[in-house]
Amino acid sequence: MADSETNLVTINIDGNEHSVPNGMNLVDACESVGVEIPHYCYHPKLSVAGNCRMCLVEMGMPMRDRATGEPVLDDDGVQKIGWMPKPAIACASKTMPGLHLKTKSDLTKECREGVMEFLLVNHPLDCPICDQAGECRLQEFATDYGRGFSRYVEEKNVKPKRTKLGPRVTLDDERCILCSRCVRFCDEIDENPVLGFTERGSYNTLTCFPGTQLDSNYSLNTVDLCPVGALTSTDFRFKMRVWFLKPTPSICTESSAGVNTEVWSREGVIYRITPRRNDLVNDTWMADTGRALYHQVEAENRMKSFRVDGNRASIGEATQRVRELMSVGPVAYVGSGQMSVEEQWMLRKLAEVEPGAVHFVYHQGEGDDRLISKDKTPNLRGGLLTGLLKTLPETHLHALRDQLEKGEVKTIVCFGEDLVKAGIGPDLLKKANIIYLGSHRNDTTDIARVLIPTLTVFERSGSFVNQQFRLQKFAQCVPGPAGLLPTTALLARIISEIKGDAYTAPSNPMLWREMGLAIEQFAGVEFAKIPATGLELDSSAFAQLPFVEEKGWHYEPAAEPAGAESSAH
Amino acid sequence: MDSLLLDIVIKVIFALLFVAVIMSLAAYSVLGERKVASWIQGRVGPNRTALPGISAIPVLGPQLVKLGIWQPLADGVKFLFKEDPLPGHVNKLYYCLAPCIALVPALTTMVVLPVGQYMDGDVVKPIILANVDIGILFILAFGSLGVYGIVIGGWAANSKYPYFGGIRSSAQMISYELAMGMSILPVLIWANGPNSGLAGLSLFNIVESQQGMWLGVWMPIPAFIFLVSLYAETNRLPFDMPESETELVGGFHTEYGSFKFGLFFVGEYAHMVIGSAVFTILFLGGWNFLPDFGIESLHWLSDPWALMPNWLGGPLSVIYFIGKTLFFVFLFMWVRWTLPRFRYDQVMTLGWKYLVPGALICVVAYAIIIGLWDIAFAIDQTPAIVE
Amino acid sequence: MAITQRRMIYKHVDEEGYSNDIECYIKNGGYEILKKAVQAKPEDLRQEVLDSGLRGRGGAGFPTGMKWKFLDFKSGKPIYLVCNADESEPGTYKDRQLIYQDPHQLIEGMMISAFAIGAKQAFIYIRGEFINGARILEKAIEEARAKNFLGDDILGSGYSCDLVVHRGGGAYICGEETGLIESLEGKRGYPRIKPPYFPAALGLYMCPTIVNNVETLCWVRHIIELGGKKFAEIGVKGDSGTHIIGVSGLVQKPGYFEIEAGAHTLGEILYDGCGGPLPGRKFKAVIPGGLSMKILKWGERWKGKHPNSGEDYDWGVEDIPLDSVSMGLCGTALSTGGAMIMDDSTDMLEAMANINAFYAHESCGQCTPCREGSLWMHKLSKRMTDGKAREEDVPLLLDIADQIAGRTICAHGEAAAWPVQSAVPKFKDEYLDKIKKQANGERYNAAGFPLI
Amino acid sequence: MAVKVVDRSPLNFWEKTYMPQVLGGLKITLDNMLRPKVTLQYPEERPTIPDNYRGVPTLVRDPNGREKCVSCQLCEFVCPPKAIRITPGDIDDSDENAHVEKRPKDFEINMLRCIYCGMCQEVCPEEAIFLQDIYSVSGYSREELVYHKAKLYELGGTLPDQHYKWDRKKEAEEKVAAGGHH
Repeated sequence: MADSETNLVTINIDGNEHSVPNGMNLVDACESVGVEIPHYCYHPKLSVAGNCRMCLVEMGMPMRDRATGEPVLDDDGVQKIGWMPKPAIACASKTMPGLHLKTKSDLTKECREGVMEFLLVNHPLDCPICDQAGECRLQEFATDYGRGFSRYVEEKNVKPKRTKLGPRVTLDDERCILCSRCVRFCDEIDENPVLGFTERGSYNTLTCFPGTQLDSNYSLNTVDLCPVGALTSTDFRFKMRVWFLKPTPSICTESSAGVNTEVWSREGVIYRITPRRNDLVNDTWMADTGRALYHQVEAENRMKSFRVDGNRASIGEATQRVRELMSVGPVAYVGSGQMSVEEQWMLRKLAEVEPGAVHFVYHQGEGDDRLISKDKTPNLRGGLLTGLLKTLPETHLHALRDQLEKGEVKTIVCFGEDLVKAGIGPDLLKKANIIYLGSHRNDTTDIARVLIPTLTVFERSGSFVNQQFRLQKFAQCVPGPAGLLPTTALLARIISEIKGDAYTAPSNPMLWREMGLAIEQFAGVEFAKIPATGLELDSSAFAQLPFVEEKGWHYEPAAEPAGAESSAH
Repeated sequence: MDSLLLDIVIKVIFALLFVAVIMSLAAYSVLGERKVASWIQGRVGPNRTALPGISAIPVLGPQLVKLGIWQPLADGVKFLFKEDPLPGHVNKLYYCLAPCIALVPALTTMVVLPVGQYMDGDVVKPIILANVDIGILFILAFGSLGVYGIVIGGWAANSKYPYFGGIRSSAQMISYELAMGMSILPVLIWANGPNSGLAGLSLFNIVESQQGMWLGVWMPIPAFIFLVSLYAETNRLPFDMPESETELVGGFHTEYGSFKFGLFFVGEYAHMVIGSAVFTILFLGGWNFLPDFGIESLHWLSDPWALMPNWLGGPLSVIYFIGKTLFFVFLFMWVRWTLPRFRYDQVMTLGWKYLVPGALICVVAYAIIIGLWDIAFAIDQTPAIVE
Repeated sequence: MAITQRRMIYKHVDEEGYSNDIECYIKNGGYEILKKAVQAKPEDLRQEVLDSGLRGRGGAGFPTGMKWKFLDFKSGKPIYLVCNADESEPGTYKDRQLIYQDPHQLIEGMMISAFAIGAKQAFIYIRGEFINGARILEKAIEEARAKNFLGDDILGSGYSCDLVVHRGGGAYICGEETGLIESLEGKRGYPRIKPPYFPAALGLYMCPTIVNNVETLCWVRHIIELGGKKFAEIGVKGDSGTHIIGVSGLVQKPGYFEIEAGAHTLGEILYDGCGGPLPGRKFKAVIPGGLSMKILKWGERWKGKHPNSGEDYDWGVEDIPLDSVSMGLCGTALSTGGAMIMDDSTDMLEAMANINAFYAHESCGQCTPCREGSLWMHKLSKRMTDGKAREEDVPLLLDIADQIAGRTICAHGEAAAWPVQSAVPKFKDEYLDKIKKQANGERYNAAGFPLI
Repeated sequence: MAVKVVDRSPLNFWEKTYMPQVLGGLKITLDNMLRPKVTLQYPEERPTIPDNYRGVPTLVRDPNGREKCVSCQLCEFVCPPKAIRITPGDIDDSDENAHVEKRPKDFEINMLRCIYCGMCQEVCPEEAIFLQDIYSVSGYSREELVYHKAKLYELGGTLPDQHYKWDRKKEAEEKVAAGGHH
């Protein structure tokens, strides 16, 4: 791969010379220089099937005399181009020096019109009810490359509709254009070959093999792959037309894999989450479980108001109470891997103003060796980088429990962690004043003295550091509930309350300027300039730490996993 | 005493009857105005107001509704029951007084208005409340009081537009008062002329004097001047300077509402009715049926009422008179929806530069003509004064 | 004039007293060539085949020696030999006769070929419907294995190659070599895209593979027997050897004839060999080499200069010599030699509708043009035969065919398009006439009979 | 540019009096007054509304009583004043129209916002929304003037066209279910 990236070759597309990597797929190569070659079956992450025939173009190579190998020149002394007699599919071809392409010739146009017409003859007129409408390649290419009218007057084929392929995927066979992307995904990526075609010719029908169903945790990727509306997400089905939805780049918080996502919302309501391509993290894939995370925004146990001693309070009253409680006695902090790097940095600043030990909970669960890692928080490494943690935390807060039992801690400031679940019994917890900042209610919030509601990942912006020590930004997708502030602003307010100085809400770029100066690994990082694909940070300082993550897609653990060791606790 | 009392009672009843007739004529003129306006504009006009009970009568009821017969009733009731606002910034006394002043003169003038005739033996007598000798002067005097209502109303409202309306009104009315008064002089000369055999300014006499020929025919120019002045006096288009809603919102009555406005409104129409009646009397031979050209054998043509018994002749003469009057009321409306409003300077020009000199010339001319007439057909006869 | 047959491949076909067991074959000189061949060098054998100029007999007519030359010997992966016995082209039945009557000729040819290309495993992919053929072959293989003509250490040469029979599921597309390979691998019979999946490099199980027709593999035996150069002298330049012409359809005596390439014209075969048209009828059209070839119409003429002889020619349908070169000059191909004859009682619209029905049914459904186009053509021509045609359907049909040919992974696209592409211009008047008459409510062509 | 000379000849005597013009005017108004009236007695008599009139947008059913709207939300998208709001929903499998799969759970048109431009009708791929002949919209509250699905169907009624796209689809499905395709 490396040398193909450095080896540039010149190819000629429609008379223009372009420099592209050698051996690159022609569809990708053309796209990289801004020439669109329409395609259905081709997908950069899947094997080439070459069956849709949409990417037919005219190809030619400079002519050479067969016997002598000398270039054949035309009357003007220019090397003749030996055009192939038939159009060829671009997706099954690679770039090579001197390749000539015609993507706008009459023959190419005629081929595309022909293929579009064929694809449409048995495609139902379902656009008004089809969830794909608006992001449907068939619609797009029909307008861009189609003939504009149909000559088809026969009856259309009838195939099964509303087939439940699995718990999350619904299939409409009539809309299927048999590109086989989903089949190839299941075979090659998911390695769970359950999809296949039955019947023959135009009656081909996509089905699961007998006795199987499409129930893999990656099944919804087939929906993303489907260029038409044949495979639809049962969750998103008929919820909203996509042209109303606004995509916002975000990061999946399901695990430390840091899957790049797009969150699709309309008027402050999230309707679906799809993967965002990042070839260094998740390619174009995402787990189904991560797609359901947006339900937490509207969850029933969401906290929406500030509370002091169980009563509703204003933010001013709450911060005042926080100051009072923090001055009672020794303070302990329970940070979280759910916090963004910026929030962790603010926590560190708070811990400097009002000194106290910072504890983390190591959330470990099942990984699938793909895009779900064993660490169930998105930003544990952020805690290490910001200096909140010196070493990997434990799965339970034993140290804090011991301190509580000894009465060495009077106040706990907890950031979204359920302390009861983390191994501290409710009775013990009641000995301390608990200040809880979090988005949802749990057992700890019942005990807490001060409740400060925070925003979910969809409602705030910031950055996470994933298992590869890759710093990735997420943007605010929807506005949070009225009156709620980002955690960075809340912490700044508490700090100024304690210090007694004027409060200003910190911005992320501002915090990054501070962090860039204070933290070695962050030196030179500007928030606005963190690339969409993330920024790999220097992880050498933590190379020896036994992280629990195991090998997954695009991830190789640097040190031995700590799974066995830590689960002994 | 009994006969006096009886006389008084009869007069009171008669007066009430008069008021009722004039007022309902005024009210129905409003309806007439709306209907005529509609018809001229290709519309239908008010045809919705229904009176419970009567409107349920088959055929007739709906027909009446269609004619809008009940509309004035509804309007009146509405005026009565609407809230009567009294703006805080007005001069309250004059503000309240003005509408009364506007209406009262119109009603007062009817006292001297003969509306028909009846036979008292062989003597023809007018149907009139008060057959005073100076009837026409009385009418002129009282009629010109109407301007006070407008001026006071406009001034008392203490607001720009009514004030303008009032000022304009006073100027206009004074201007046309002159032409009006002078345009009548030939009539009076004629009526008291030697050949009429009558004397005095009684309106009855003026009517009687027109049995040979209606004066409008003899004297078209004074009749025209009188008519034009009448329009100006009643503030009707094309002389509605005091109201001119496009310029002055509503003119003098901008600040008025409810019943007070109603009074102004009815006053205007009462003026119109009275004015029409006066014109009929002065120039159109009153209740005289048709001119008899002074031929004795054709006298029945001018005065058929005298040949009939009183119970028939009297009412018929009244009805005929009202008919003529109503025609002029209609003319008012017809002209209103035909001619556009004059500019204010045009109003003044017309009044002072054409009508007043014209009227003066007429006075002189007719004085000479009638004088010459007298000399030519000198009839040595003492004019009889009808009591 | 009688037809001069030159029976080489079919030497023992229909021979009195010849049976398909190994004893009979050996008695007639069988497996002698194999014995000779395993002593030779494989490169020499391949050169012989290349020299012979043998064209593949599966229909496409690609030179066999060339195909073998392309084989990737350097990859280190095992090489496979596959015999394509999926003879499902309508009108073609030459291989069946070979398998049924002379299976050992095939086995001998295959073993020589396998030795020549160094294959350690050979397959016979036989059409699912040929149940008896599969049994005969299996029996023959057992017999040959018992005599060590295949299996381990063949005839003591140290060369081992096993041969198995694989029965197909009965799909036309599995006669396409990459479709066949997929099917042989146990998958759905989808032809593969070329590039990159040339069987000579990435064939069966992604290993170098040679797929040859039954007849072609039989010819290898004869080429080795005769020597490549000598073999090349048989027939005409560019098409050596003999051809089996299998005539079916509306002639008096349908049957097959093995003739030297170019030795006879089509007319000679039809009139002299098959006895001419049925009484009172006239020939109308012929599809010369299996259903997928372009149709020829009686009354057409072709003129030009023949590349072999250098002479001018002026041929009607009867005058075309039966060799690949001449057929190519007439815009069609000899292909498998299964000629289908239609006479004036045939309703050409029905015939075309029937052809379209076949291809619509047999399309694998992988590539869009063939999948949708073949069914569209089927539905359209079905509607035309139902009397609901419009005049614009005729050019539409041609246009659909034009949109298919040359734009698919395998040759099925061409196969489906060519009959229409050739028939529509040639019989357009007949189609339009029928459409018009049907629109007027007349019954068209009482002599014709419905085919679908 | 051609100069047009306007005739400004002095007025003669009669013209100066304006009387002929005044009398002419009176004649015109009198003629008008006597002409037959064409006024429509509005609430009882209604004008004939032309077919292409753009009144209140309504939803229609097909002659079989099926809701034509499939909640594709194109009208919501195209509506310039954003007066339309659709809540999409699916059709239960037990419904006889289950083959249509989708219909609006609610369909709101805010008549206070609607500008009667007719773009919803133009954009509708299912011919389900029509601006019909209703032109007098009134109500006592804002909420009342947000028309919901039931009201819109009540106003819209049935569209008697012969567009049985979905019925034909259902027939084809049933045919295939009964006989298979090949």
